Amino acid sequence: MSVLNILAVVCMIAGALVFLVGAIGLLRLPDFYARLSGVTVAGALGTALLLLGLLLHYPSVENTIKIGLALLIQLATAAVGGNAIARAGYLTKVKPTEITKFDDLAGSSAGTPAEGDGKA
Amino acid sequence: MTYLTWALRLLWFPFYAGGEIVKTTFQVMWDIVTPGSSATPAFVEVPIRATGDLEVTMLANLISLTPGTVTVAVRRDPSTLWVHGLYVEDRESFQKEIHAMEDRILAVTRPKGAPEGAKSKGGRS
Amino acid sequence: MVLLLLLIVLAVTVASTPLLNRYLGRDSGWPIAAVFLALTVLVALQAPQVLGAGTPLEFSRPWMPQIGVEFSLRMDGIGWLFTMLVTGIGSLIMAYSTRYFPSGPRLGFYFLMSLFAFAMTGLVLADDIVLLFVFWELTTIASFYLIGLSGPSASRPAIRTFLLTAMGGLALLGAVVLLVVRTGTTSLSEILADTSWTGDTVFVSVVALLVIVAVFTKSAQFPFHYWLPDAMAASTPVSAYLHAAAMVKAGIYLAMRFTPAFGDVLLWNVVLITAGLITALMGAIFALQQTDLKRLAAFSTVSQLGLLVAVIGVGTPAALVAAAVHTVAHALFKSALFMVVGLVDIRTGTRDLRRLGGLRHRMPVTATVATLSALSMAGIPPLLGFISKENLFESFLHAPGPGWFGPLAGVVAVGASVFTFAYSFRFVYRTFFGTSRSEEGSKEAAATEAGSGFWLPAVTAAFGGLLLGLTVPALDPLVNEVALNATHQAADAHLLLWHGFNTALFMSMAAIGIGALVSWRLRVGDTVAGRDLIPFSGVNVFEAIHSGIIRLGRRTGDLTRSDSPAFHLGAPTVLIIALAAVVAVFGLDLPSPAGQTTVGLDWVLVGLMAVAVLAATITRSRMAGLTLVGVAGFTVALWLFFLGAFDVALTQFLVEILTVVVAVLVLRRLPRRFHPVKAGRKALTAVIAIAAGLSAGVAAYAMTGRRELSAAAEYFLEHAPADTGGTNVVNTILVDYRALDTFGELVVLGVAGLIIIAVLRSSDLLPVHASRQVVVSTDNAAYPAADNTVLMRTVGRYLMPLLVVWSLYLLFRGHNEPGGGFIAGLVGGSAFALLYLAAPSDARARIRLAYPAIIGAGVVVAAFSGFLGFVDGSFLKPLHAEIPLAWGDYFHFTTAFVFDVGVYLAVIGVLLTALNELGLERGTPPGRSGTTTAPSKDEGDDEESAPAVESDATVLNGSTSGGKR
Amino acid sequence: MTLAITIGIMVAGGVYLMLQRGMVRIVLGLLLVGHAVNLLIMSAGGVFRRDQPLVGSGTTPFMADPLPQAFVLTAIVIAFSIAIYMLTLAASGSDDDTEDAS
Amino acid sequence: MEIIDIGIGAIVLAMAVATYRILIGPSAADRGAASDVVFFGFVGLVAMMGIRLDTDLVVDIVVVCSLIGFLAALSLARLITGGKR
Amino acid sequence: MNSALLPLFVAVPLASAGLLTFLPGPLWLRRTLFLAPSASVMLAASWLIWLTRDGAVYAHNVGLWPNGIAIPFVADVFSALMLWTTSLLALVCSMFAVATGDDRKTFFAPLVLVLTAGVSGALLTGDIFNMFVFIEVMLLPSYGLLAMLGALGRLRAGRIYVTVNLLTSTIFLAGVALVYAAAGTVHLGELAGAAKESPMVAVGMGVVILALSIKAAVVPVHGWLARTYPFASPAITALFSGLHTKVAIYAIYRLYALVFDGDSKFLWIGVVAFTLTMLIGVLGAVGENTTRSILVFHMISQIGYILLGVALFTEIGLMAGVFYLIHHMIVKASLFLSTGAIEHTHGTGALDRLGGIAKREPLLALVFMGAAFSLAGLPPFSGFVAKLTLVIAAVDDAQWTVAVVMIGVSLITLMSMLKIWGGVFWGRDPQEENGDGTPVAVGSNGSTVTETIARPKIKTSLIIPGLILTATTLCIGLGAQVLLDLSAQAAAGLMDTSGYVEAVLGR
Ligand code: NA
Ligand code: NA
Repeated sequence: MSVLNILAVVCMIAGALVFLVGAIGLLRLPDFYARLSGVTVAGALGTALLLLGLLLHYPSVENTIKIGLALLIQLATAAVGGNAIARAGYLTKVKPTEITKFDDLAGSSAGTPAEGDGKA
Repeated sequence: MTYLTWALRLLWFPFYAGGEIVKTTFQVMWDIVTPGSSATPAFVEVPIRATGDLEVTMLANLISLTPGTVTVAVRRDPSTLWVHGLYVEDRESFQKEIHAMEDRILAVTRPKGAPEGAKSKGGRS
Repeated sequence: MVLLLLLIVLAVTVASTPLLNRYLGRDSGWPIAAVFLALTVLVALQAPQVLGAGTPLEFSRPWMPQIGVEFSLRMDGIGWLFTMLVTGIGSLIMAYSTRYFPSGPRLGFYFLMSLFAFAMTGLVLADDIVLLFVFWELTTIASFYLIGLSGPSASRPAIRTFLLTAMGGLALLGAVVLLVVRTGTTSLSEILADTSWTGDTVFVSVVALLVIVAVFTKSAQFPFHYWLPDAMAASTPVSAYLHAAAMVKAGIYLAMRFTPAFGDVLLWNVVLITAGLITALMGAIFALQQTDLKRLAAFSTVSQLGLLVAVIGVGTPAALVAAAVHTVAHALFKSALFMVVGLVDIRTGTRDLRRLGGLRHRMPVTATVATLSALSMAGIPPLLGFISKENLFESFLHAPGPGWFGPLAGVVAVGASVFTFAYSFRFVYRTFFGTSRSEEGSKEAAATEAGSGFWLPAVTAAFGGLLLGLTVPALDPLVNEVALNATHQAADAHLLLWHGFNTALFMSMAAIGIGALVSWRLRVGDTVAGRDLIPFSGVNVFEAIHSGIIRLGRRTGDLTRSDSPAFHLGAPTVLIIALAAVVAVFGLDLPSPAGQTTVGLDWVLVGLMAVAVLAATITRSRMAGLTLVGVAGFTVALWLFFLGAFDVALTQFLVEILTVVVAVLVLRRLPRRFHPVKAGRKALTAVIAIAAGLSAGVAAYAMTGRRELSAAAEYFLEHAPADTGGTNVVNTILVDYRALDTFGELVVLGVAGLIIIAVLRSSDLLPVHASRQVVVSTDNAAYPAADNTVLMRTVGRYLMPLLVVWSLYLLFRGHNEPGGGFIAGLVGGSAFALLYLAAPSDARARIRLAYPAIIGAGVVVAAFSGFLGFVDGSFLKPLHAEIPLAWGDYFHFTTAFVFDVGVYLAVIGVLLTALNELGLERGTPPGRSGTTTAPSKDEGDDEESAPAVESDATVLNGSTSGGKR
Repeated sequence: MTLAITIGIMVAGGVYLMLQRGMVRIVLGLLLVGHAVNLLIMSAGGVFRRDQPLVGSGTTPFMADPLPQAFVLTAIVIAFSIAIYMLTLAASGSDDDTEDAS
Repeated sequence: MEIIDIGIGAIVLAMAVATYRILIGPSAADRGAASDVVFFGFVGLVAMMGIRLDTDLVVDIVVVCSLIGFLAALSLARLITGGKR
Repeated sequence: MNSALLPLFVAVPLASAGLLTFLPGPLWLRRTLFLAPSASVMLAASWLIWLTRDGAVYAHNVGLWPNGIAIPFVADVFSALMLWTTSLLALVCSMFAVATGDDRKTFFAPLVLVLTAGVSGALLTGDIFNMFVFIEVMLLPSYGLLAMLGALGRLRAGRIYVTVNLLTSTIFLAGVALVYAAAGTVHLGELAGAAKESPMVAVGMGVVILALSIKAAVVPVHGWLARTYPFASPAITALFSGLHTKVAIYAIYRLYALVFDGDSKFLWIGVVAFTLTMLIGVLGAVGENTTRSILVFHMISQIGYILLGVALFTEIGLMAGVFYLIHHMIVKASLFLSTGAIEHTHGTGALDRLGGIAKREPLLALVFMGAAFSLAGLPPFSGFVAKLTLVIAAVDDAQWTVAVVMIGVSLITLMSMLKIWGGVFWGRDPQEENGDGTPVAVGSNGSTVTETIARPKIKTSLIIPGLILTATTLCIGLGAQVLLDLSAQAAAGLMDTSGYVEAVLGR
């Protein structure tokens, strides 16, 4: 087993543990909006470490490009997905926890109607 | 000269973003694994200077990628994000953190770097 | 050849009825009668051979050699007798019909009557038992339609008659089959000559009973007698021919025919005699009760047939002689009587005895005919009926069985004859004597004699009876031959009007005397007329059974009359469980496992699956249900990874995602929660589910993994690269070895797209369900779609090219590494899904490609690559070519790749279909406007009214790439 | 053994869902049963050989049977086709409910 | 049993936890968020299987998965809002 | 013949279907593309019957891969007969659809073509997994055809139809998996006799046959058929009745003969199940009140008859079964088409809302009557020969109960046919029954429609398809020896499968 291989396994196990903690966050965090952070923990750092581990295990130029690409895509899509779900939650009036300090979004102005947005 | 520093900023950005992600991840993880919660959540309106689709998207995504914050809504004109923060001490300090991120992003998306006086433009003065 | 000629002439007659009808209308009866008459003469000319020399005419051709059935005909004495009746009486009736009906076309009548004559002739000539059955059924069919011709009110009687006689036919079929299987031949004469089966008491009894049922139904014997009066709904010529002279005689014929086999079977004797005499007595009494002339004649027929059946049951040569004579006598007097009924009916407009009377002055010929026939029927000398009656009495006295049986039979027969005399008298007296019972000036009162064309046939029949009575010894050869054929014993009968004083004569005298007394003094007819002597009628019994069967049928249908898919899915499931249980109970000899199938890590997947499935079953949220089943799907994909099936795992994963994408398009139209289910049903379904799971699990464990690598697998692993040029063995199986499977699969996929479009065109999507209409807060910045979708659109803009490139990459390399047309197509399709999802409005999301055409093109391309294979000798045989590349390498090209392109196109087409058809609000359907308000409208998604593909696949505006917007 | 248990679990869950009310749950149940049968096909090849059948990679004696994999791939696509059609049926007409009352 | 199996076990446990969250909700949005975790878990597991099964073919698969998985999240978000974009 | 051409039975209709999805062309061209494949399949099948009439078996390894590796396409006289009949029905039903205008509905033509291609594939293939695929190819278009055309309840029926069929296909696939697990092959030639030797193969194949029995609507899994078929459009019901359950029946015959080698151990199960099917089906029929639901229940009953041939598994039983199968496909379709013509024209098939049609439509009445009598087994139609040979086969095998049930059932069959006849063709038209001859119709919602509605005349083009089929049943009945010969040859091929095995494996 080479050093890289050991590093790879370490990376992966670390990633898996981060991931698990993020998932546990789904249970422990107080409200939907907070739980989204648990999702991000798993989806960003957790997944990233796992992909990194994979790259360390199979280091090659081709794999570097591919895994780099995969990581970039993963992060970008996870973020957009998180945003989409957060927004969906807010639109459907998912109650924030009572300890929420304030909500600037409530009653916020939607701005000038943009093209393609119909009559809203 | 500008382009050289831009290239450097560009190369450094992933490390900056990675660092932010790691930092905030550990903050949230700590909160998860320890009993109780130190959360002080709030929805914060954050006026931003980023204008192009790419800039807005990068900023919003970076916010979403760092655990503890998530972009909930976007407005293009005037450019504004509404962000849910898990650890919000007060509105201004939170906006400042976001603007710090925005600076890093504008420094990458604009060869000339982020414009000075970030807070003066869109802040709730 | 005479026999064949007979049938051919009759068939030609049937075929020519449309032509005759067109030119002659009701007068078609004349030429037909002429043909029948000619045939009668032809048959009569055969008498020297058939009756004189005793040599039957025969004809035979193979028909269904596989089961030994032949088209064979045979005319012996019995056959000759009945053929004469069919053609002779037929000739009279056809002539009579020309005046019975008002002028006008009579196609149905003449067609069916000639068809009947054809069938009846075939029946009595058939020497193949199957052929006999065929003609037997044909007569039933002809009768059915002839009754039905009389209009709507006749339809029920026709159906009743048909069903009852068909039942008899089926009994006959049973007998036929038993005999054919037992004797190994279908030849009637061989079967009857074969003694091997007549010794087997059980067998012979069963066959005899079946034949008896056939005889009884056809010849209207108790307890099946009631159909005959019912059938009087038919027109009078039909009744005269079918229900008096010919068809009902089919039963008599059959009984005579089978006498060689059953004549000395006691069961046969007893049942025939008993039922026959009961029928005779009962029919006579009922006849006496009637006020309708035609019903009187019908019951009289029942009664006379009873006598015939009973005497055949006696089974001696003398009895058969009697039967033969009475058959002839009855045919003549009964057809004449029916014709009289028709004459009276047509001339007076009624058949009601209570309104008729005194017609002898105004209709003298008819009266004469009626009197002659009635005298024959009543058994008065010197008519033929007298002679036959004498012979009947004589035969009954010698009936087999215990000593008292014969005399008792004789007494009952005399009793029946007493009533016969009475109703015959009543028939004639009440119609033709006395004075008219109708008011002056009514049609009845003013009726006059019909033209000679109308009454001549009746006169012929009636005088025939007289003539034959006077010259009765002429019948000797006939009746002796019949008796010989029927009993295989010589009868040596000498028919005479005067036999001297003997028992039979006394019986006759007693019958006539008492009959006269009863008629004259007691006016029994009027006394018993209209009374219900039996508390139920055959028709009622029939209808009760009929509706009982229908009720039972309804109940049977109710067993499965459920529109719940669960019900129809449950039945097969339970059946499978039962199969598993049976196998488990009986056990299987299982080989030992061929290897270690369990790896420790597998257990995590088991756990994950258990959690996902359990959660999926208990949740009531539709969204949770969908995602939890999705989790199970992911777990399956992971399993596939664990099992070394990367292509499959990837496919499974992609399909899972796309299923979610499509399902969401649908789920948003439905309530948020599943329909509630009662606890009892939950428990029941849980029990079934657990049993099913147990069966599947045990089967999977016990019945797999117990052999080494299959020969085919070894072949694939060893030869795939050499055979196909590909190293990804799974892919080579898909596009090379088993390309046909894949072709089918791609068609299935493509068709799914087409039917989605077709069904939605025909039915419209659900409006978004009321309880589904999510309350969305609109008063904040998260609401506007255009601004808030900017993130996904921006990311999508960069992802799109990647998806396209990656999809092509996967397409090209599939042959060697995971990938291939299907996976590539899914990735490519995902690009469109992304476009759809990230669009700020439905209008922007619409993809303007003619996706049905893409599907079709996929199929055509795949088929085309298949056709290319014929160059090398087989459909879908991949062709290979090494294409030199600029940099000196070679690109290995194979038509399997073209095939893969076809797959790719179909997949893309289907995904586009799903997104566009399910994902977009369609134009409000006509007739439903205003009832639905899709929330997307409220939310500002502007609606374009022109759908992308409106007409059926004729629009191909594929120039606009979705990626450009 | 593990695969058999998985199959059992999926069939049980699938059958349960399939026998409930409403087209969507029936579809989900049928999907689960379909997946289970796909795993059964994999199992039929003998799951003690788990190397993927790519000639040149892995060691031939441990390569999995490729034929069931091809079967499953075909079956997945067919099931997917029917699934999206069934979902269309669920969304057509008046409701996805399949019964008048539970 | 290899060391990496610990990681695999952890991820599967995480997926199971997320599955539980899908079940209990309470909001549709919670379910959507939790399904995201399941999906990420899948990608992570595929990566780990690459080491476990000793093949780098999983790299391509990971790329495809991250490309496509996005669709599920966006779709579910649409479902949460009842189709509102 | 070059047996490499066998796949064309599948490929040509599919290619034509593909073209029809996007070919703009004029209507006549599209109709040609629609009708020509079935017609040519029928011609080719006739030729195939001619070639195989003496027991020859033609086999081709698709793609020319080695024996046992390739998917074989096999044609013997049995499959050739089935091909001929299915293509005849496809052609005739397509003609009917052209007459009703159904063929102009979205994708109707390509869907029907795919359906027939699937049928041909399932009939020709010598590989059970491939059979699964082609059964799906046959089913998918059917799912659409059922739900896109037809009566009010068609969507609900469509749901039952698709879910039951999917479950059944899944069960089929599970059986295939078990067979492969036990035998290591799905190739019918290699599987010959396997179930007789290996109980594991027998169980797997048993599951397959059970799935096919569900598809064939054998009691007790017949309910779905009665709740779905009546809701399709008449042409589609006719097509389905002729094709779908019959392919399943064909497969049961083929698989039991090949893989079980006619093992007598299990025959009693079939005897019991199929006898019940005859009985329950006919009782269900007689209890119904619309033309099509009566006919559909009959189908179930007749499926019992047909399958008894294989349950007897004697030379004469198989011959009778094959003969019955061919006869039934033709007759049933004819009945559906002739009642369908009424339904299409008068808008209802309810017995109490029709009447007196025989007088107004004598030709149609003749067409219906011939087929109805044939169905009930009356001479001189093919149904008589079918019933006779089957009863002989049952008696020959000493299956007394079966024989008695068969005969009894045929009486109830006649009874229900007469129910239709009396309700629709004879009797009074309820539209004319309102007193003084002012026709009054009852609207679908029960309200009385006041305007006079004259019964329209049924188009001849709607009658001709049924006429063709009724004429065929008459011809088959009169010239029974031809089909009996072919059926006997088919039976011989099923009794002794060595010819088949030799053709697909070269040994
Ligand atoms: Na975040
Ligand atoms: Na009626």
